[in-house]
Amino acid sequence: MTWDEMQPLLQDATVETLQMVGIATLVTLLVGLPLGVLLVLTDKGGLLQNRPVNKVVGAIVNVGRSLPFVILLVALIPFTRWVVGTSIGWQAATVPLAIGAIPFYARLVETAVRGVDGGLVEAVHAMGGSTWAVVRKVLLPESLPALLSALTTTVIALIGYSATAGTVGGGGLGNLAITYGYMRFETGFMVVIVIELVLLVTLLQLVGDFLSKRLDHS
Amino acid sequence: MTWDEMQPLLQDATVETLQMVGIATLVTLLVGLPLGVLLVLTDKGGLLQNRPVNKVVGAIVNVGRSLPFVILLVALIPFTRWVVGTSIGWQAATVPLAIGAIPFYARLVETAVRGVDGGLVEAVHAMGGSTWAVVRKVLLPESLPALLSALTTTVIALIGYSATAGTVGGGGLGNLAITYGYMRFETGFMVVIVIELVLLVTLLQLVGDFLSKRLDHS
Amino acid sequence: ACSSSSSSSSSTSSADKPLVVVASPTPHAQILNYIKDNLAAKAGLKLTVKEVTDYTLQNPAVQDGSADANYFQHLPYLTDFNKTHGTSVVPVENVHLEPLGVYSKKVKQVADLASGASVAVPNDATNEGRALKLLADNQVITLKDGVGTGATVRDVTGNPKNLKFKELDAAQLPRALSDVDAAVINGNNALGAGLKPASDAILLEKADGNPYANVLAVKKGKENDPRVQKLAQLLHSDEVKKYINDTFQGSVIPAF
Amino acid sequence: MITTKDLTKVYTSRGGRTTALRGVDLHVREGEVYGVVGTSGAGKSTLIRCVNMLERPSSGTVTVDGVELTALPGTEQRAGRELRAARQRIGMVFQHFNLLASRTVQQNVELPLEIRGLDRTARRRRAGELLELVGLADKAQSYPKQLSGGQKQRVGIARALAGDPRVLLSDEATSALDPQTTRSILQLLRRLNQELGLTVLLITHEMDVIKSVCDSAALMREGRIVEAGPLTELIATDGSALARELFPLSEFGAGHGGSTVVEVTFQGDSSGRPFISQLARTYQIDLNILGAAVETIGGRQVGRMRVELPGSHQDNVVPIGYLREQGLQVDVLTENGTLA
Amino acid sequence: MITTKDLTKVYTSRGGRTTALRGVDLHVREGEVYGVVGTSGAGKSTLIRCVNMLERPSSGTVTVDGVELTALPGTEQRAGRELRAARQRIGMVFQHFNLLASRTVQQNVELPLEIRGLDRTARRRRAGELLELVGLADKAQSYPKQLSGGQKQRVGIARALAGDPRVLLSDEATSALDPQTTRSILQLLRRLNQELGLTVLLITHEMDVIKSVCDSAALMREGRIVEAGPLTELIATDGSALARELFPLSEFGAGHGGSTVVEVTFQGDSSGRPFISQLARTYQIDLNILGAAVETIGGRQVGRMRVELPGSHQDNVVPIGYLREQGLQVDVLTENGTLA
Ligand SMILES: Nc1ncnc2c1ncn2[C@@H]1O[C@H](COP(=O)(O)OP(=O)(O)OP(=O)(O)O)[C@@H](O)[C@H]1O
Ligand SMILES: Nc1ncnc2c1ncn2[C@@H]1O[C@H](COP(=O)(O)OP(=O)(O)OP(=O)(O)O)[C@@H](O)[C@H]1O
Ligand SMILES: [Mg+2]
Ligand SMILES: [Mg+2]
Repeated sequence: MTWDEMQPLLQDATVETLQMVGIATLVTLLVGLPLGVLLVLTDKGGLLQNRPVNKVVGAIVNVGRSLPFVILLVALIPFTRWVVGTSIGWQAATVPLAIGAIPFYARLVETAVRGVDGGLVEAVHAMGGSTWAVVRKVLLPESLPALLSALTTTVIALIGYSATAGTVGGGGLGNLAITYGYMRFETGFMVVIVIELVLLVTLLQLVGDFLSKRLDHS
Repeated sequence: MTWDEMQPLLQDATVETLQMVGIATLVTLLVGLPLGVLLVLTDKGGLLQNRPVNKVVGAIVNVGRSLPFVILLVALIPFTRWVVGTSIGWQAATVPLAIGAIPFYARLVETAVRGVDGGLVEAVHAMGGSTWAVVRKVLLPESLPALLSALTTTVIALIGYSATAGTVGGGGLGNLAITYGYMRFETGFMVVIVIELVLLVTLLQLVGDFLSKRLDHS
Repeated sequence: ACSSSSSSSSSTSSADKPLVVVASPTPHAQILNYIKDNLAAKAGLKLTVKEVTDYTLQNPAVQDGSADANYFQHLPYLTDFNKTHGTSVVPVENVHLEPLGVYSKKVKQVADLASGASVAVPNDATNEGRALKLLADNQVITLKDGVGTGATVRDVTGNPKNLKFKELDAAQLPRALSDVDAAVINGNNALGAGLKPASDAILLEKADGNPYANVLAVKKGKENDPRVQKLAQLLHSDEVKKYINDTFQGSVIPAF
Repeated sequence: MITTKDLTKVYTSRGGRTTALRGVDLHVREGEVYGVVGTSGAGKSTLIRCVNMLERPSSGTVTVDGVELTALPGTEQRAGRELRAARQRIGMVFQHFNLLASRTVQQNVELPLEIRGLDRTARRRRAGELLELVGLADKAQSYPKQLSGGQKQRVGIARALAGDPRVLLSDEATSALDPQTTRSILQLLRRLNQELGLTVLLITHEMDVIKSVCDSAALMREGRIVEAGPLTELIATDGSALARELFPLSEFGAGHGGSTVVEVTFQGDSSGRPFISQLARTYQIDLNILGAAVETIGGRQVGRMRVELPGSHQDNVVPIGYLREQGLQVDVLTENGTLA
Repeated sequence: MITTKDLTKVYTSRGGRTTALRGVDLHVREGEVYGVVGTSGAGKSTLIRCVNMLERPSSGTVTVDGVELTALPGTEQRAGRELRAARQRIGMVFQHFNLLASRTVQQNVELPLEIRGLDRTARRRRAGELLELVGLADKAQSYPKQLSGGQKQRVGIARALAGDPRVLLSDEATSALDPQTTRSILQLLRRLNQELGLTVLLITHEMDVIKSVCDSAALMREGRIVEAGPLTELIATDGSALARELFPLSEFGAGHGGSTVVEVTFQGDSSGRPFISQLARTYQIDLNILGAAVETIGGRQVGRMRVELPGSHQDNVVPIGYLREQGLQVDVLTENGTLA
């Protein structure tokens, strides 16, 4: 394949990847963050200790993490259709992507939030702060650098996952690499895409690391 | 499909999954752990500050994380053949599984090790301890609970990845769910496998959490 | 996205809307894209091609209106799918056939396979059954009576050579060729990997009377949508036949 | 203001149970500065943490400002609304600062005000005032990790005072501070105590802190309060371990051979009289003051003095008798300096 | 044993530079216990951290035990072999303990011995001894989080001593300890100092610590040493800020109306003489001791005494002259108690 033939494909795929990953990241953040915090709060010894809720949320998160992505994708078709109105295309791909990434991020959030010094939680308690105040003033801001690192990890994992978006016609770079490089044996094209992917991921990692360190005052 | 037909398939697949994931986990631990520690040590302000090494290792880790799994699998065929003598079967699947999981675990290790209080590193320095002593006496033992959590996360991710092992005839539960439950529409069978997967993952998570808390004296 | 699903379900008012076709990337989408780029404008057809690698999703997409037509499957698979899923997707026209072949780096003909030799077959539902049927038709193995297109290696009842079957991803088969004694490979994958079906295969599917021709399919009731008809005509045009023959050189053959 | 009744606290952990409090009755009056001292591990921190329910007592009651906190709903992890309201009137300074690393010094001080829902300008003003008070106005925009230990502790103090509490709990707030800073912090506490009636319960290891700001004090040992009361009373108590701690004489010299060394303790009533010079004049002897710790507490002189009298114990029976007549407590030491 | 020459240290961070040390010349002799005091933020911790190179000085030299540490290869993050060897002879107690949460108390104490490569039995024995010394033998198998603040600090002290160091650096090691534990730790340090010639450089805010164990002391202010020397010399120095800190008289009473209050300072040479009683007998006056802080340091009595003489200043010119003749420093206070 010549460069002229490649270029429009690459361009479209890049845009698709960014769209899919961008939207899925947003959803992951909005859902995974509270879920992760909830896992910490409801755990034994947590501020909202609640074994049943903890077990149920934990189980849901584990289901999300253990299912092969394709199975998840199929299982979600009715839901996907309800949300985005179609079961194919990049819009449809964002739904399983987000659903797959949410539990992943939630576990990372859990680890990050657990890392916050208990003394700080006590300090807010001593001031008469509510659980909500503890979450907002201590748990989230104090773990922010770690939360950001976790988000970087998740976004990069999403880029990896998004290769599977081709299954539902989602397109994107990963899918392009698979259809051309893997199924059509266009090795040169595959190498180009891989390089682009690596650059993208490296850039993300650099930005994530920079922000994370920038926010870290400890 | 009847239960009698299912049973041997399930049994084989379970053994295959455990073999693949077990060996891949071992390799991931052996390679990912030092790699993650190296990332921390060679970072700016680290004990072995070395920008070039840090950048190179970081880049390799990112490559590993950003490639679609199938591409990684194809790219690794010569290496796989060299290591296990064949490019098909569950043995062959462990190689890309481990190679895919190593960078993932390495990044989690990096985050965990960064969480160790700098004061403790100083304490060992003040005792005249070498960098190696710092790693062995402080960084690893102090982050052990977090390292273990990270390993749990990685093993569970590996179980998810291992569904892709079917590509090279690796078998395993995930692949069984895809080929029978998904492609041949044996929904009942798929549900059974999904339940088994969820149980497996939940068990792993429970054991991982228990050990991690057990080891946490802070 | 919501508008596309509602519009495609009311076929009459949508004559000037683009026709959305989901297709597997090779060779289906390639053929469609050739039409889209070279023939569609002339015929007054607006065509949107969506490449979907996972064929289990393509019939549901047509059924629920996410797409107007699909082009990826052969008739046995479609019939089977409608039966198990209660869908009502119907074939419009046969388009092409991808002849399956047995390849080997070790032997010159199937009969030379040693006892206990390893044979790789595709692991997906449409191709695995077809690969086994090819072997069964050539008396290498025997299959359980009445298994349809969905046969798997577990349905092998007679295996005189005691062949060891390895189920692999279809695209992985050419790559694994040196690790097995023989592999059953789809035409398009063989070609992509530089194998020439006509000369390299030690056993090849026959074209005539082959039920595995890939079809253009739509939801029942849309067969007469003028846009569908236009596409069907274009698929059967001489240009397309020439394109298929030139591009795929025997690994994909026109079935019209 | 703060009353605990029969407070006990048992920690259970793998490996066993530790009883940190074994029936503590504490009574701190309104507007009082109350010091708690005791050996390491005596249960001081546990006691103070029970006062604002950071640690739920195993049994017993805690009443602060008329509210029985132990009766309020909530767990250790999750306080009910009433307990939270009560806590807003209790400031706390932690032994290990517990400053938020993600916030600047000023934002740390503003935290309790945010929790109370004050608006930005009011918060900023109040934080500014307090940082001025603790001498850290120039560090307002620094992050905790850029501060020295003492500076961190001062931020903690400012934060505890930000919410205008009625009660201040302080766990070794001045341990990491130099005497000068300690003094200024104590003066600040004293002033707030006098002007606003702030009640202060503080833990300290520094007897100087007790002497200079506390009205009352308690001595803890192995989970119990073994001595407690107003300072003046404690000092007047015979054999008070606290009084001995407050005026330690262990470093005092032992005198020369052939002389008698006595330790004179005066407890706020007799030292107005110039007994040393009277003794010298009456018996025409040369007294040598080996060591002395005399201070004026609450307008009365209290303290101890180690005095060397020439001649043997026998020779000094009369002068010693004279001192005892004056109402002074006199202990005769042996030659090697310990109590006979 | 420890010598620093023109040591400076500048911290640079976002938001600016902080100069923590501005040319510090410190000289600690072998076998000496040397105290550093100073206000919060004066640079004490920075100084002590520069001594074992935990903080690389911006300029200047540090020599410990004859080795110029600043000349040894290595960075702040990575010490060369020689520096590591030198550090094994320097124990350090941290202000914030820095105990490993993953290790039991005993394993924490064993850590420096592991680094030195001692075998298990030797380590265990030595750790046991040290825990006995600091009174924590029963907590050997506990984890740091189960300890009180003071207990943690004692583990830190045991750990610092485990490797038989020649030099001990201590950053407020006793700040979190009660006086009794402090005393026992200080006695331990003193003993190690006398028996093994251990050199100790300690930071403290407690003047009592300086008085009871230090041979020499330095006062830091804003990154500089403003006063330093042997304690006895410091005390004899007129207007010494350190001496004033060591013997503060601010709490002493002011006397009654119609009398004269004088402050007598004796500096280790004159107090062997019973001047108070001599004064009383010679001039037949009744002296009232309002306050006194007299101690025996290094075998000499030193301190201050606030004495009330009957009558006006005029009336007391002769007695005051007598005291001055004895070599005592006498300051006459006005009626309200401040220096005239
Ligand atoms: N890592 C750092 N970055 C920037 N400034 C610092 C850092 N560490 C200390 N400082 C500043 O250097 C000065 C000296 O700090 P240092 O810790 O030596 O004080 P200190 O005398 O030990 O005080 P304290 O008695 O409160 O412990 C302080 O003004 C402090 O804010
Ligand atoms: N979380 C805990 N789990 C188990 N035991 C504990 C815990 N916290 C404290 N203890 C134990 O309870 C006792 C009292 O501890 P506390 O912290 O109240 O002592 P303290 O008087 O404040 O001592 P210090 O002066 O050293 O700070 C100690 O023996 C300590 O080991
Ligand atoms: Mg305490
Ligand atoms: Mg300090």
